[in-house]
Amino acid sequence: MSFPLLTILGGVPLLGALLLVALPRSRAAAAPMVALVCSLVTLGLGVVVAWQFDADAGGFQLSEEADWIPALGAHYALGVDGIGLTLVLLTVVLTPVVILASWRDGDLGRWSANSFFAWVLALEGLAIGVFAATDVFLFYVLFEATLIPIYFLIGGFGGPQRSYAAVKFLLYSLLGGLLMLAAVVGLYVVSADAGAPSYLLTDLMDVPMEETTGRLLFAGFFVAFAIKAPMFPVHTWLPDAAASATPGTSVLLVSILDKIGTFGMIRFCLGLFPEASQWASPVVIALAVFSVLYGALVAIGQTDMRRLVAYTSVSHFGFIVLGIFVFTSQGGSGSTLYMFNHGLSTAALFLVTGMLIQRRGSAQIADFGGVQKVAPVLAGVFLVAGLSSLSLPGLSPFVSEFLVLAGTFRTSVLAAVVATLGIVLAALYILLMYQRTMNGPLQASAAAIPDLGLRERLALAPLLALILALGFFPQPLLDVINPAVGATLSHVGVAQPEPDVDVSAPDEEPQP
Amino acid sequence: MNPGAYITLSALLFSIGAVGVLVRRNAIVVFMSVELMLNACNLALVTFAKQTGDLSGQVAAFFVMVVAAAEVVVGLAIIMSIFRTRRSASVDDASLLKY
Amino acid sequence: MTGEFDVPKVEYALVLPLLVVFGGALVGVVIEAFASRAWRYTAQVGVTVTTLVAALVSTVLVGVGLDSIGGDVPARGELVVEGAIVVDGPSVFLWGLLLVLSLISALLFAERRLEGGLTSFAGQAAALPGTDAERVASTERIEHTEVFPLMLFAVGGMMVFPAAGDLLIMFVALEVLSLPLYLLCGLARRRRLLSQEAAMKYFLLGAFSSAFFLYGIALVYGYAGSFDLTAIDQAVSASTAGTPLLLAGIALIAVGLLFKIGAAPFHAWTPDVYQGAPTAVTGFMAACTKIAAFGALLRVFYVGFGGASWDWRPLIWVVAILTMVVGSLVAITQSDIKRMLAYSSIAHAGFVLVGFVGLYSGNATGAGITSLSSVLFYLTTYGFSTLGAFAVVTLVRDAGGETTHLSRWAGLGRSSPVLAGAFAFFLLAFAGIPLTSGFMGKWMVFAAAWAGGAWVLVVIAVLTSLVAAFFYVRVIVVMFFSDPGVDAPAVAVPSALTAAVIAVAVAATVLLGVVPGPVLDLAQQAGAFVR
Amino acid sequence: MTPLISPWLPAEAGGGVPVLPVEAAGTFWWLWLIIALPALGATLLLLGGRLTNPWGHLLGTAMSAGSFGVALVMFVALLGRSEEERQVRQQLWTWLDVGDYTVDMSLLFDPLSAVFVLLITGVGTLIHIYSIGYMAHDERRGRFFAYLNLFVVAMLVLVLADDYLAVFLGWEGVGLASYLLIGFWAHKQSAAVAAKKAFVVNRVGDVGMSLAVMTMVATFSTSSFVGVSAGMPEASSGTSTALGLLLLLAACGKSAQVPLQSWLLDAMEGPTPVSALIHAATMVTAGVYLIVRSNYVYAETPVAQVAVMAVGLVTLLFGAVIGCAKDDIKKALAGSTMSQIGYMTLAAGIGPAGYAFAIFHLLTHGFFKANMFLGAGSVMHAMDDDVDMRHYGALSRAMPITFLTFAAGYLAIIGFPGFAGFWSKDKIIEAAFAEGWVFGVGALLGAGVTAFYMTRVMLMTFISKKRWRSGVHPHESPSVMTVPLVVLGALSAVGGVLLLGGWITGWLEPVTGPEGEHELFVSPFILTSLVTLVVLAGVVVAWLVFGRGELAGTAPQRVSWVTRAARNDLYGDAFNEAVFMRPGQHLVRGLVYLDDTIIDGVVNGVAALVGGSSGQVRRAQTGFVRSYALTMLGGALVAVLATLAVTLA
Repeated sequence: MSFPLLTILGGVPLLGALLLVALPRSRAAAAPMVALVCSLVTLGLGVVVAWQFDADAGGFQLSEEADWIPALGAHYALGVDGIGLTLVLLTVVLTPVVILASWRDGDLGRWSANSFFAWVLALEGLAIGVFAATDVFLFYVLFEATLIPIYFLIGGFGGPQRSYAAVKFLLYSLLGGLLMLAAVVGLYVVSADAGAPSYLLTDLMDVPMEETTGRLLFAGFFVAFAIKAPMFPVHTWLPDAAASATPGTSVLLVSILDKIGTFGMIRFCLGLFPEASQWASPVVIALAVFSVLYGALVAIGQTDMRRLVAYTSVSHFGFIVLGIFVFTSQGGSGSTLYMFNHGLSTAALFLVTGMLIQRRGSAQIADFGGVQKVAPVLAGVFLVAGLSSLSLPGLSPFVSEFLVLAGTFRTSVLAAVVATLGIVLAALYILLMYQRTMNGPLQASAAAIPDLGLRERLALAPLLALILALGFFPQPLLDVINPAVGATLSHVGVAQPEPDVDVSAPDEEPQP
Repeated sequence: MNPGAYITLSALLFSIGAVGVLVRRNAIVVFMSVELMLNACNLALVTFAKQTGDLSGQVAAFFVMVVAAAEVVVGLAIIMSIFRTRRSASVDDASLLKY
Repeated sequence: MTGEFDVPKVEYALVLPLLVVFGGALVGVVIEAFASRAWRYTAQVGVTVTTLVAALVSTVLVGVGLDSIGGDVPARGELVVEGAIVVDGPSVFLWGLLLVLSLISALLFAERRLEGGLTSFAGQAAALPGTDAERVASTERIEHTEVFPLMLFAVGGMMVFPAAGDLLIMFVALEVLSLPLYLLCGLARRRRLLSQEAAMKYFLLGAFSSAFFLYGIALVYGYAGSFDLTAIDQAVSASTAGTPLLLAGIALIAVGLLFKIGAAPFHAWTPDVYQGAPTAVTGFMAACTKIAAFGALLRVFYVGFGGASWDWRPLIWVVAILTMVVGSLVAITQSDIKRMLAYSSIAHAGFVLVGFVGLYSGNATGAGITSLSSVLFYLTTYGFSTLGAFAVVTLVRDAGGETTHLSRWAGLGRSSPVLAGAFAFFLLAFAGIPLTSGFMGKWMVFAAAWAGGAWVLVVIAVLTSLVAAFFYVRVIVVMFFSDPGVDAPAVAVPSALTAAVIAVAVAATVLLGVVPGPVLDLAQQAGAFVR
Repeated sequence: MTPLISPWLPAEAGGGVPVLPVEAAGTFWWLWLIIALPALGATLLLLGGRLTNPWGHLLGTAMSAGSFGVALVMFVALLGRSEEERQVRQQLWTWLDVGDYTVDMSLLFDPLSAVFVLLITGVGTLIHIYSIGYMAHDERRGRFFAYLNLFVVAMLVLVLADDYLAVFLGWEGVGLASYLLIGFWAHKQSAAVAAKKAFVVNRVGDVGMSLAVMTMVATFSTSSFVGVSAGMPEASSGTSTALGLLLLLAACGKSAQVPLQSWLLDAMEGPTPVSALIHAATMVTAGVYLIVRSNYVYAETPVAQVAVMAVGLVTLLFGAVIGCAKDDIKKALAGSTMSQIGYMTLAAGIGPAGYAFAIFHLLTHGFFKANMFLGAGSVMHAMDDDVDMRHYGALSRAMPITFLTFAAGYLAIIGFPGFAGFWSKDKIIEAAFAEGWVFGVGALLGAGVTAFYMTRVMLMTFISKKRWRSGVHPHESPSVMTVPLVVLGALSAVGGVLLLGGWITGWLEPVTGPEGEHELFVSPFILTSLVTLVVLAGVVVAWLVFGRGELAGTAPQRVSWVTRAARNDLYGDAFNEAVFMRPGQHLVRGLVYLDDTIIDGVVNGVAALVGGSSGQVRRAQTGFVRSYALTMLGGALVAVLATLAVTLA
């Protein structure tokens, strides 16, 4: 086995979490710094991983594999393809940002700051593991294990409704998780019937499966991922969670953890059940399109900023799921890129609204007004974050959203047309919120709001820089994503639709 | 001969015992009903042993008797202690633990 | 009759663990009779621990020396004592498990620090609550050290129960394990009334169920003409259709066994008894009785009635569903921790039944799990977590002893994070969250059930796990997310005994959750039952 | 005889001009600099924040002027090339490459984009200069110039991109800049609302643009001008028509054409230089650019062409009517803008015969309308930011330069012979008549109405008796503001030279194809005379109504329904509100209710149900041992009977 880079990548934050637990409470003031350093080291390792990754080679790279529970066919197997790498990078980029932005959030909770940051780091480590797991059993274990940190982060450090929100989140996730457990168990049976049981993705992809069995198992996986993502109609945990959690927690939840849902759809639903995925795609596409419009419309009607942002995510996840299930290279790559971009833009939006809310002590949109006059930088960041959420060209989400829509258009014109209406609604929900909070006459209650401090600017700057940079130069990431998506699609076995008119650009000679 | 009658009797005794457990309030009587059920079993065992000519059924009856005796010891001890505390042998009085 | 006398063949080496345990129990009785009061506690604890350790060692030796006899699923072991006892892989595994858990329970029994230097058992069970006699017993520091030999007898019964090769021995073992437990239930130092009530309920219902069990035995005997499981198996397999005699017998035997494992609708005693009994005893019962009863259930139904599985599977299906649903559902609204754990144990019984009913004997290559190994593994995980959870319950106390009302546990996560963390961890294990043993256990039984064709049952089990998760989570919320009340209970500092119990339980829960391989291998190697 | 509306002529389909660029080299290597300079300005100014206030305006102006300089050099270089080599493409980097779809970030400098670049940077620079004076007292002047530069960048991307997706980047970029600038004084609620409205309505148009690009991707696997223009002839007629209509929808949003016109009037909340640059001269003409650029699409779809013409015709009348009733000088001009762009759209819809004139009118309109907006700004500056023309009057004396330059613009827009607008509008009307009676008469009528309302503005502002509010002391603006006015006034007067020798049509031929012949029922001279007569009539009527006698200081309330409708923007907002907003709000409210009560309610309901049944089931645990025994006995009985029944049945 080669150097276990991925294990170390996931292990560093977990060790950091242990370190923080061991840190005496009297030294709690040092906790954020310890956490930040740890997450930055992880970021550095993440860069090394990206650097080691060969975009042209395709397949799983940096693989590690060891038997874990032979009787179950479970392995400790890690490896990243382009899709996994993208999400690993998202995780390692966002965690330092969250730590920096949540510098004092740990003090507000029920427990010491140590535990807040320990949970954050634990979550990072587990999330990396989830995205790098190439064994279904390992994936499932880590998938479920991520619930615990986030549960305590919501329940321990959130707003007044936190207990309710935490329990709702957990039970909702467990519902999905347990259904998936049933499907994972079923996979074992399928695999054991075919010979020696194995949970390795590569082994499972080749296991023959009856049609009905495949569809049943697909349903188990899909429901879990749909809840995680979240899609209509199993989304209602998200607004409650987002409204009760601290901004940093919301970022971890929506930007990273929820991606497991859509990541899982590509990796497992498409990867393990190609036939069932095709079979289910009309329904899934319909649901996804409905999610897009529904999330956006309900977002427009929200009065609480955090709930609003949560509903926008429902809409965005609709796009992501849509792109996955149209089985075109544009759709698939667009969705994967969308996961990354949505992570950035929603993170920025959650953090900046969080900073705003913390300054005023209220999340109600009506309690603000004219803030841009007293806090122009905050307003500017808010605007950019918002614009990225409404997929303004030039900001990173646009590229992915367009690719998803273009990919959809090739297989389902109707779905694409309806989903495209979402961009008008996106403009409405973002700009209405911006107008009511930032513009208009300055409200007396908002007059004392200070502008962003240095730490907050430092936390947000990398996000905005990435959003802007990837808006114009998404290709490096796409180069990583394309081969993995291509491999997945060819596994599903759907041919890319040919263009009606073949236009070979005169300067492009066909490759011999 | 037809063992049916014995088996029927045994079933009848068993049922009487079971009903006794349900309808009687006094713990001692309830316990006696249980003993009646055990004896019904004994009757069945012996009958079957006789029918198949296998001795082990009859041996089993002795085992059951011994076990029943042991049960009596333990049972009476428990019932006695609860009777002393509550001044009542009614099983319905001991109903603090519920729901 | 030639008058020749066949000396029954007794393989002493193979039944050594049983002999050690019963011998130890007898020694305990002798000590109780002759040793002075000052030394009794020390002597009893010493004898008990020594006995259990010795039995464990001999079990290991027996296990290592088992001969393989082959078969579809390789089985190891043999029938001993003229077929009365079966020393095979599953038996030895269960013995080992029972002995380890009993050893841990013994430590809980021996805990004296929490009650100011006395055990948590009544000083004088015969003394009336609230009378002078009780006060005298208390001031004179009188203890019922009989609990130790009682416990050893119960352990002995539990060991024989799943290893019995014949129904009569099984019945005797059932009584040997039950009678001491009836007594132990009534011996609580605090809340005597509840304790006595628990003992009485347990006793009456236990005797009642024994009667069913026995009548079932009688009917099966009538059908097969033998108590011997092997003979019964032959009789059952030989006939093409079940007869009323056999079917009624099977049903009644099932009732008796399902009563012991606390399956609905024969579970009614469980919450009351678990709540009223001394917590150490509750832990012991919850862990060990259930294991022994499941062992017996497996043996009777797999070995004896395996040929009639199509007749009894529907029954077990329904019972499994009912058990999971009732256990999970009713636990939601419980406000007493012990009672809640009792209902949780009912739900767990249901999950084990799911694995049991799969009747899966492995795939063609023999590489995967079987129903038997999955149930054995589940029982292992469940035993440790349960003991650990009850051990934690003994530590949360106020002036009146243990405070088991849920509302009093509010804010425990802040005042004693380690203890609350451990408890939360056990709860997560019960809920089946990955990286805990509970998850692995659930996975195994579900896999066995699905492989056996019972995927519908798996889906139902999964949904009831969600309901079950709700009340575990609720306790975590109370402990961690609520503010402590004004009269928050103190968490007593335990002696090394209870601390060790909790530590071992946590360690087992982690290890079985992360690296279940070794234990799973043991369960796998147990192979099939020897017929 | 020309038909009422020319029939859709499939036979005429085809004839689109493929885009065949050559690689940029030599001078053209510096093409990127045109965009880079203002981009640098915008970046520095945005990042610098308040630090840039002392010198921000200078930097911004310099960057814009530098860009104009580079553009001029490029233009000259392009002039020096042969017609076949006048399409120059500079590849910058690959934006995205997924599967069979690749989008390059590259620039296409051809005759069409060249004139646009000159217009944008040229007029843009003038307006930058003007703004130095206009915004002198604003504490956020640095920010204003940042936004202006940002706008210039986006607009340049829009016209220089060689791929529809990249056009879309500029397309939404100008939308953003427009949003920021309309809402520049966001502390005013009306400005904030207007900005949002502009963006959202534009987004509706953007849906069309998005779908158009998707259609291209699906049809051609590319969205570059080169690829699409090459593939169009082979595309099915359905695809062509869909593309044409979708692009038209996009154009309607950006160019404030009916039915997406409602935002433009509100957009006048922005500072006046913004109105001049964005909402008169450049951004709002992007729709016309898009249609002309996509000539190869419309060449395949007569249906869409007719739709374009219809939109143009309706809008030109719509805007003109609105312009007649507005007392707010900027809104009157905005209505006029709408109307003039209607002319351009009409011309663009005509096809090769009209493209060049659409662009020609676009350019002259850029001059004279920017001129008039800036003039209006100058007036407002003098009148303490009062925009109500009923408070003006007799300003010609007080502000002679403003008056004279404004007058040049006025003469140009009404089509006074010799002035820029005369040439361009006349050509459009001519082409419209060739296309069909309805279009010709409509365009002619529009010219008359234009003359009416512009004369009205002229009279109310500069000529009639003064109706100033107390404390207002009008004065001429500083030279930093008047110099741009003079330049633009001059261009308004002489802009027509572009037509000299048919230069503009020849120049655009590589893009739009040859002008093509059209038949007229009368000689062009007679038609021109007719137009002039109609214009004269408009002027006279206006004079009769507003030139004599007193004007009320406030708008009279007892007016005809026509006037009332025009004052209410012909009920465009009311329509939107009734058809989209209200139902939309109800829908949103309904969905929120649904989400809270039903969707989430089901979840909570299930939880409550489970909890409730738990409470019920636990009642079975009565605490009485005999009831437990009963349960057991019952269970045992059922077990026995069921086993027997199942097996023996």
